[in-house]
Amino acid sequence: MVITVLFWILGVFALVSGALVFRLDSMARVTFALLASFLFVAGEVLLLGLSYLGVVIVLMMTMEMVIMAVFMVMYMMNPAGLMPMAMLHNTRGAAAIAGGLFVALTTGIFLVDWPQRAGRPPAEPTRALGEALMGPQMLTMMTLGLALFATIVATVVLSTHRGRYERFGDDLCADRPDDPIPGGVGR
Amino acid sequence: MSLELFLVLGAGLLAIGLFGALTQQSVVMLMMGLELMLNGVIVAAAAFWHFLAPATADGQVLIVVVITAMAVEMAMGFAVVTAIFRARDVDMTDMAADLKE
Amino acid sequence: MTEVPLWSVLVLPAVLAVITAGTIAFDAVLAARATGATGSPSQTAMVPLREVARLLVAQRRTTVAADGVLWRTGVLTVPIAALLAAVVLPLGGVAVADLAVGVVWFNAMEILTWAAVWMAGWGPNSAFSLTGGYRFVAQGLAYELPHMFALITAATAAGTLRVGGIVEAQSGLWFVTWMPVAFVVYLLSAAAMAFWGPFDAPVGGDLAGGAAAELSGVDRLAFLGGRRLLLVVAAAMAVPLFLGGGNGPLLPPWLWTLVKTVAVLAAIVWLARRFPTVRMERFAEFAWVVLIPLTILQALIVALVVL
Amino acid sequence: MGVTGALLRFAAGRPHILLLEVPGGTAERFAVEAELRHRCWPAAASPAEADILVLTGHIGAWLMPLVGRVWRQMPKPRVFVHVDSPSDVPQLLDEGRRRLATGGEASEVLDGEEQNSGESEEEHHDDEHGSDADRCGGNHDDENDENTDGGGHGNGHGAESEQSGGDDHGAEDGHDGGHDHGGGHDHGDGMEMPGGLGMADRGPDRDGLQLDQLHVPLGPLLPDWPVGLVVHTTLQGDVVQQARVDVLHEDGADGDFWNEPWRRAAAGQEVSRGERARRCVAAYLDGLARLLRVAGWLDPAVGAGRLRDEVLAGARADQVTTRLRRLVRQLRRARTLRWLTDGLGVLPFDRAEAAGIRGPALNASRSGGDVTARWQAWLAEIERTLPEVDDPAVLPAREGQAQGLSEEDPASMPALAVLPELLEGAELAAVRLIVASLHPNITTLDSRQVTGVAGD
Repeated sequence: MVITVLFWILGVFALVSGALVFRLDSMARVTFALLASFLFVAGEVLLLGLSYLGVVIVLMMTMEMVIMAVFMVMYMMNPAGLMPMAMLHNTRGAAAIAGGLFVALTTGIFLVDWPQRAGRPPAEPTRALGEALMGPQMLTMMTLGLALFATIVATVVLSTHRGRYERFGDDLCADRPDDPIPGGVGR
Repeated sequence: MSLELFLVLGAGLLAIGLFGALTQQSVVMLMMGLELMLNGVIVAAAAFWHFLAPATADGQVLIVVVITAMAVEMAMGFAVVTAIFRARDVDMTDMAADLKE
Repeated sequence: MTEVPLWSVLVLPAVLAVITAGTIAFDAVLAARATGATGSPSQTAMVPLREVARLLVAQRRTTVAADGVLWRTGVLTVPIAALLAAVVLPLGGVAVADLAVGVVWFNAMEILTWAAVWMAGWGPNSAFSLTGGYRFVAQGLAYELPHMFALITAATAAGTLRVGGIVEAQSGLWFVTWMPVAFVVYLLSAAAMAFWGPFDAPVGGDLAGGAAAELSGVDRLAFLGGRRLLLVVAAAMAVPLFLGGGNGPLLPPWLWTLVKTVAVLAAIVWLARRFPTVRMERFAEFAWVVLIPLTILQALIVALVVL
Repeated sequence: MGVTGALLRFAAGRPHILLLEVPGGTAERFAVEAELRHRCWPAAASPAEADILVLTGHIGAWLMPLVGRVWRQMPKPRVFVHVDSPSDVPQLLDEGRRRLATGGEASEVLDGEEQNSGESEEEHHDDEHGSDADRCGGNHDDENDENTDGGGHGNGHGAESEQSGGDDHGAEDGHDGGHDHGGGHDHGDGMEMPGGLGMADRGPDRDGLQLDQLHVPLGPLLPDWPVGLVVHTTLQGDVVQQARVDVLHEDGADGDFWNEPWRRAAAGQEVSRGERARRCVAAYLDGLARLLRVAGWLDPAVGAGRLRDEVLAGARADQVTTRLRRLVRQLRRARTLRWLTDGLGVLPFDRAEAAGIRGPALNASRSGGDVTARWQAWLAEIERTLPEVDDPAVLPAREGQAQGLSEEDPASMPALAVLPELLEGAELAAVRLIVASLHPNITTLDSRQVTGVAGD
């Protein structure tokens, strides 16, 4: 009973704050509306008995959205939403597509004859997850992790305009890097 | 509380995210739409795990992959936006399209 | 682990409030010692109460074009996050909620303050305040990874994410003895997450109070009180993670936990006054170039020992 | 009311003091600082934190509105105390506490000012951006007006700052046009924003991105900031892209505290060498105390302030030497402080010489020229001068004239000339440290000597 009530509250809030992401003017509020949506979904995940993943969603998404807020304020027009403005295109078509998708999915959800529940949740779902990730698929996961990490590093490198030649001189011989703001170690 | 309800919630988040991703002009807002769509995927994956196959960890693994994908997507997205912004001083998809030239 | 008695829900905030007041009073004693003034003990004990009274009667300010929603949300989130993080703290074997993923829970709640401080800095629409908020984000990015590795080290050694389980794993040897790097890094990050000195740049005097520059009245009470609460919770968490929780001779476990918590807190508060404010432009590089490799190495050694 | 009254009385036992010094208030500031130390009353960093606003120095017609703004940013209950003479301090503070305990002031001179400038007493206008826009709207080239604008925010609160990080990329058009110095206002020329706020311009940042700029003035009513200095900064994030220095100079201010012995000697009075040495040691200790407070290291800052007061009060050398040497040793050994101030605000030797900088700051530019070198040069100077404080020999009158201010603080005037170039590219925290390390002693300056001087 309590769980059902919680499901409805969290679900409605998740949808509302998700919709607010595209309704609010202030970019700061937009970012934190998205964060709120993630936090409510994390609540739903916790309801489903996945404590580790629920908490990790809270952790990851808070960090991610705070960093996102920085970029939103840096790059976006009208970060504080003081100047009402619309930056949309193709609203009608998008609404039709998104609405259509939702109707189709919902119809599908209620028409499909879902199979019966197979098995019971393990006593420690977190351990089961760890064993799944680091058990038989360990090499796959490690390769995937490294590949994703390399992707992040590569894109970040591509987007900076200062490389080691700017920092250490053309012959890379400078003792200390020439940075606009020197760091604390001198590398 | 049933599988169908969770899936409808996931579908709702997915649809809102899709709407945002399609309408927003700004690259950063487009990323927000994508994140919201992935948010829906998380709900669906958790529901599938709980209601259909709790004995295996496949649903959980999917969520982990989705969270990682979000982090990577964000890092790449911001890097790309920074590069575009530096090069052309725009942050809008419409304007970025001109870059094709 | 013992069943959770209902009284612990009420006792936890009370105990935390008393320790927090003690922290403020202790800090006031240290400040008075530096000035050479001889404040009477009763006056010093009054300091936290006077501060609370002062902020309760003061008017709440607002500023032009402030983002009230985010501002108040940020301000309130600080104490709430601190309290939520505290629910996994075991007091002599009893925690309000000894979650199976206690360590991750603690970490996640503490990260909520990133958002909270940024919002509190953004809200009032003031340059100094916003700079304070950004400083905390930079600080978070610097301290968080070494901090996570320190947590992971303790969890790896115990083979569980449950805080109670980590305490049980230390019934013999305290973790601090064979993972000193992780312990020191944890103490650093405890001060950093509560933006306590020397990591107090986000509310630094050079920014006229930074993220707290525009706060007055009840808002200031919630924000700065929450910050001190966070410091207490972070220091208290060092006890089950590295100092053996309630393990110790003679005294009952709950008393041991309290004694150790107070000792860790006193050390942090005392050390904070021994150093000038550390700026993130310097510390971030140190954290990433020195602390992260060190903590990874520590985690690796611990993992090898456990295997 | 009973409960509130009791709470007010209880809370007034430890009020937070916002101590601001304007030209002519140095001796009074020391008296207040000593009294605060004695009573263990904490200093407030911002008006929002303060219960009592203590102002030392001469407030003229020009400063009054700025003080009024700080006053209106303070939450009620609030009390304003103006200190005229060092001996009144304990009595004035007691009086201030008593008024605070009974609910503070509803209004006084400062609130009256409020009505004159047409600002409502509404909480929502505490920062008065709206009225700024009205007042400064049309006349951008009016120095005086602009400075008024700057100073008011200069205490760093509310500030024009608005929506830092930035307003709007869309606003680039129609901006930037009419300003002759790349700074000035952010009040848009045509576009009105809600709350009367202007929008940010944009400019390239150090990473080659076009980002928003804000114009934030620092000073003159900012704690731990050189008296009377106003630095108009153009900020991107917390990085200063441009800085312009102004000096607050108001008619009627008394002669400066620091060069008093020289002035008296020049006027033919008998002044001992020891008295001169005391002023020197005290000046460097005061500079150290300010630098340490800005650096967030309060305990040694308090120690330096105590020693400064004792030296000025006439303590014999042997009474303070031990503690002074201990402080100097503690700072010399402070590796963290060195780590934090190394490489900030580097002033190369030839530049320092060309600008006419002398004394410790010039010596410092021989050994690195950064903030660290400058505070270490102060330490050396303190150690060198300390033995002279008991020298009873009479200072010759012509030395007073010849050396005047220069002996006591040679860096002050040329320091203003080099300040903008040192500040550009620095972050706010570094800006505060650089300014504190240059210790510009502005009140002694003749207003004609500085370019871009504003005021009357």
